[in-house]
Amino acid sequence: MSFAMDLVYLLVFPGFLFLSTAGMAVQYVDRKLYAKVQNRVGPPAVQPFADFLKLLSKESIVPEAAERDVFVVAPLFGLAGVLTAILYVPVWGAEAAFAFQGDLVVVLFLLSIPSFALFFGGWHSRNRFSDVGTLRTLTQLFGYEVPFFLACLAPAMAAQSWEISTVMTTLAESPLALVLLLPGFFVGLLSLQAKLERVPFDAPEAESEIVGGALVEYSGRKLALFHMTKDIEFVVGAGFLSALFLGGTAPLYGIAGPVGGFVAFALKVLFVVVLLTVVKAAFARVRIEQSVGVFYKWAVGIAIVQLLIVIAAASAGIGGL
Amino acid sequence: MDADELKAQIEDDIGDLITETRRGRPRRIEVVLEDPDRIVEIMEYLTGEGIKHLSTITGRDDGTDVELLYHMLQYGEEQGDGDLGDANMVTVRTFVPKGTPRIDSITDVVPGAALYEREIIDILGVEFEGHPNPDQLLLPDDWGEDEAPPLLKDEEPDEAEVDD
Amino acid sequence: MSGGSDERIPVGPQHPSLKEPANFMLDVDGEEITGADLTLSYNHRGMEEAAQRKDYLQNIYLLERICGICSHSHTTAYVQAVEELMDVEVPDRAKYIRTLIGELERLHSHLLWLGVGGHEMGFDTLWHYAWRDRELVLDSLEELTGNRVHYAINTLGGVREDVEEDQFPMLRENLEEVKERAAYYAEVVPEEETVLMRCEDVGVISRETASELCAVGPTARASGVPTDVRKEDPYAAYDQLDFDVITHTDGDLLARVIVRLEEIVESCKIVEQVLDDMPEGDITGANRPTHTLSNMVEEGEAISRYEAPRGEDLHYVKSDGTDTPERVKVRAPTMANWPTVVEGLKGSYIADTPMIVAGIDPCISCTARIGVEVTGDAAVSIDGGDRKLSLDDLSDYAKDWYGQEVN
Amino acid sequence: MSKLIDWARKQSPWVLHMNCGSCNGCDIEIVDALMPRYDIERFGIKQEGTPRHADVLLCTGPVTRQMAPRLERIYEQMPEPRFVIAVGTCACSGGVFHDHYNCLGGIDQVVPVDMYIPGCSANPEAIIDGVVKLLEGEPEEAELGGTEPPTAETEPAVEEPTAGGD
Repeated sequence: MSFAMDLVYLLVFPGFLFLSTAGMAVQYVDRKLYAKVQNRVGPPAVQPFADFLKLLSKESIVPEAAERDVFVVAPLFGLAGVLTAILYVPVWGAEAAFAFQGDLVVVLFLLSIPSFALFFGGWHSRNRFSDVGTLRTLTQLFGYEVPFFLACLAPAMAAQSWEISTVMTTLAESPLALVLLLPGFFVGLLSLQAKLERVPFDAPEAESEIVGGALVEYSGRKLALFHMTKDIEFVVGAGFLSALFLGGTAPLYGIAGPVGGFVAFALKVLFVVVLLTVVKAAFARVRIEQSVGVFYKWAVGIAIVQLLIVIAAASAGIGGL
Repeated sequence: MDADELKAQIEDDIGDLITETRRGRPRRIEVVLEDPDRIVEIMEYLTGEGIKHLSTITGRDDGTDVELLYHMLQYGEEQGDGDLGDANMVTVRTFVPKGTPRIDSITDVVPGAALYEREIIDILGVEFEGHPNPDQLLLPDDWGEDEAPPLLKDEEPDEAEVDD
Repeated sequence: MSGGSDERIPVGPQHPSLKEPANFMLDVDGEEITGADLTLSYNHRGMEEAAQRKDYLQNIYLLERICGICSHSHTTAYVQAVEELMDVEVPDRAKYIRTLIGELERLHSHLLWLGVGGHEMGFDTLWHYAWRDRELVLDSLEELTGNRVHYAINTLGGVREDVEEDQFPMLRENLEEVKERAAYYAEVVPEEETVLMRCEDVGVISRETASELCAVGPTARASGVPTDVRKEDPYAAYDQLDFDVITHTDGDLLARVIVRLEEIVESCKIVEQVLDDMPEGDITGANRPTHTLSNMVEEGEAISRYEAPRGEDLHYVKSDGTDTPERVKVRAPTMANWPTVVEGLKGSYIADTPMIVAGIDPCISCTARIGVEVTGDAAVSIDGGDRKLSLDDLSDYAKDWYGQEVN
Repeated sequence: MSKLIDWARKQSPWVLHMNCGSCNGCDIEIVDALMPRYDIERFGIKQEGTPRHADVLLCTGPVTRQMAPRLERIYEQMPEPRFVIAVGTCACSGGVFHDHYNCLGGIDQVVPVDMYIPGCSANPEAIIDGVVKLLEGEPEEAELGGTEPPTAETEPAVEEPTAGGD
């Protein structure tokens, strides 16, 4: 019986089916809001689905110079990583689909797999543009990974647990703790924006500079998979941050059960998406060494300060820690 | 310093170098340089007088030799900021025999001339002595050596149909 | 120009950030660019050679197609040169109409550049905003001349279409909107943090270098060289208008942004003055049927200068008395500004190359139009797989290079 | 199923713009179509940087000799099904540059063209009309001269996209 439930978790609810539709919805919200900020009309709601379907029907070319097997496997590799990550994030109730002590670190690792998939795919497509794109992806990865881990360490320390579900429930009880964790949330947002390679940190696929970055040689089905991975990564990343820093499904799952929990989760993910889209519209692209500079100078500093705040709060016993 | 004073000053300073000076429209002075090899000399004189801005070099093949026109401008800042009223244009005209189309490059006196000279190299085949990097600027890569430099007249435009 | 470095990197021509094909060769020593060179043959259509086969009237149509952004500049400069050889008196009203269209063209060109500059920096919102306001200027131009791009308003001896009084309210309204938007940009853009990161003291050109390399237009004015043909050698109606020449001193990319923004406001003032005191009178001085105008050109030569949006645009026309010119030489402003790009690239980051190139607002269609006579069909050679990197491919190269340096 | 695929292809045509020696009048009008006033993204049209991602190749300019080989290479890199649209009179027939030595005179001298959009700088409405008509499946009208010029009564294609609107 529980095997069937696990299969449902994996394939239907928080898994593939739900995530792909959520990914397309998030892409629609992102592009529509971005267009509205630039007072354009923006794409119809059906657009992400049409793009995905069209790409599936296109001829997908494997350049003969490219390493055939890695080139083909890379997109699947990325998608798999992201899909499993959602299972540890509580989507409806207090408990995630699978929860164990230390699943926070597992999700952090799973969330960086798509960047590696992009790297392998781009590096093996033997194209000059994608070579540079992939190396920049890695350069930026080293930039934002350290502050991201530090920022996620703070709530874990505050709740003295490595399990996302318990971190979420304990922090949800004391709003003061969530306020204390705001700097960490800011660093988390910054790192998510860089992980998804969106403006102002989209040097790796700067359209006007290196054409398409790592995805230059991809087309057809494989390109569709990459785009879907990125959309799903956006949903999972936003869910993960809201679970740690905004109390995830906290307030409503008690009152209205699983449906309420899911509504709270969806609202918070939407809030994170809107926040990141406004950031995307408001800034220019910074150079690759500047973006790494921003992370090492600013983000790491704020994350360390955040850790100090948590330690001070814990020792002083305020904020229910 | 209006155009007449400038014309008078040029005549008595470098009278030996030039054959005649003409005054067309207001602020236009034309100077004909008789010996092309002294182009650098006249350029040094002109830049000394504050006529530093080279607008462009016009090349034309008039059958026997290639006529080069250096359009120089008296720059505004010599007359102080804002007062730009009388920037005079001095055009230096000189002729280079088509047999040996060779003239000194003025890039060390007027660095801005580099691209204009390369343009003339491409289209008229004139060789500029001492040009820092005279490679092809405007012609397509596959422009064969055998194809004549562009605007030279001796090459009759054969099949390119000339419309009415 | 090529420095002593070991590496020569070709960049372009199929480069997305430059809407037009230009090819740069960068000499790279690690992160620093030590030398740069360019070839422009990709956009070379053989204008001048063709101009010698068409009569004076047809040439107006041809020279207008040199560049899609500053088409009015080229036709006005060309027509003014030919009018010098025709001893025809251009009536005041025609001069005012030419000035009006010229300044509207400067407005839409500067707004276009502001947008493209934003796009280069990845600041797409600025791109959309600037181009949305530019539509207002294009509406005004379409109202006056019937076309958004090539206006075809000039003819030998005057203009082809008159403007009516009842068009002015719409023009003034659009102008008010553009002026207000320009003031908003002038206040916001130079303060925005990421814009500063990408523009402040990047591609700096000192005043001496600018005047030494004969730079023109906003590029020269941003480095402190007060050159503006409208003041130095007034043509059309500029001697009866008052406006000031905007200069700046830093000579970096930010200065070029600020100079162009203030010039937008200045152009709005000029257009208002033109609308206020537009004189009455007919619109062409040559009272002869248009097709006979080409034969009125006497033998001789003439040079005319015009302040195009990107700088001084020079036309030289030599006529031999027949109805077709013997030589037409066009030197577009971008050709004069290429050396400053090369100078600006030296010693700057590789990743800044697209911005520095966009800094002079290059119009590649203007620069590459030299005439060539083909006698045989040369073999078409496709350039092979040499190391053609895109502009920002190089910063990765720099990373490896630094790697070796450190350990 | 194929009806759904057709709908998807019509709904999201990704466009690559290539300048083959044009005076950049048409190029700017193409970019104008992206801007707030016309905003072709509402038809699902997105501008792409690489030929691999693109379905429709928008070419402008009379193909100078130097650009011809590159145009061919870019065309070959595009995955099937691909379309080529010649934007502006120069791209259709070489326009004012037709007799120039260095211009091959029109995109169809180098690659097969599916839709011609005339106009000396074709304005954004004509470009949108051309792209949408091509995707509505009327390529058979695309002999030289293309569809009839966008006269006043053929109002620019703003009608609701086929499947449920936004």
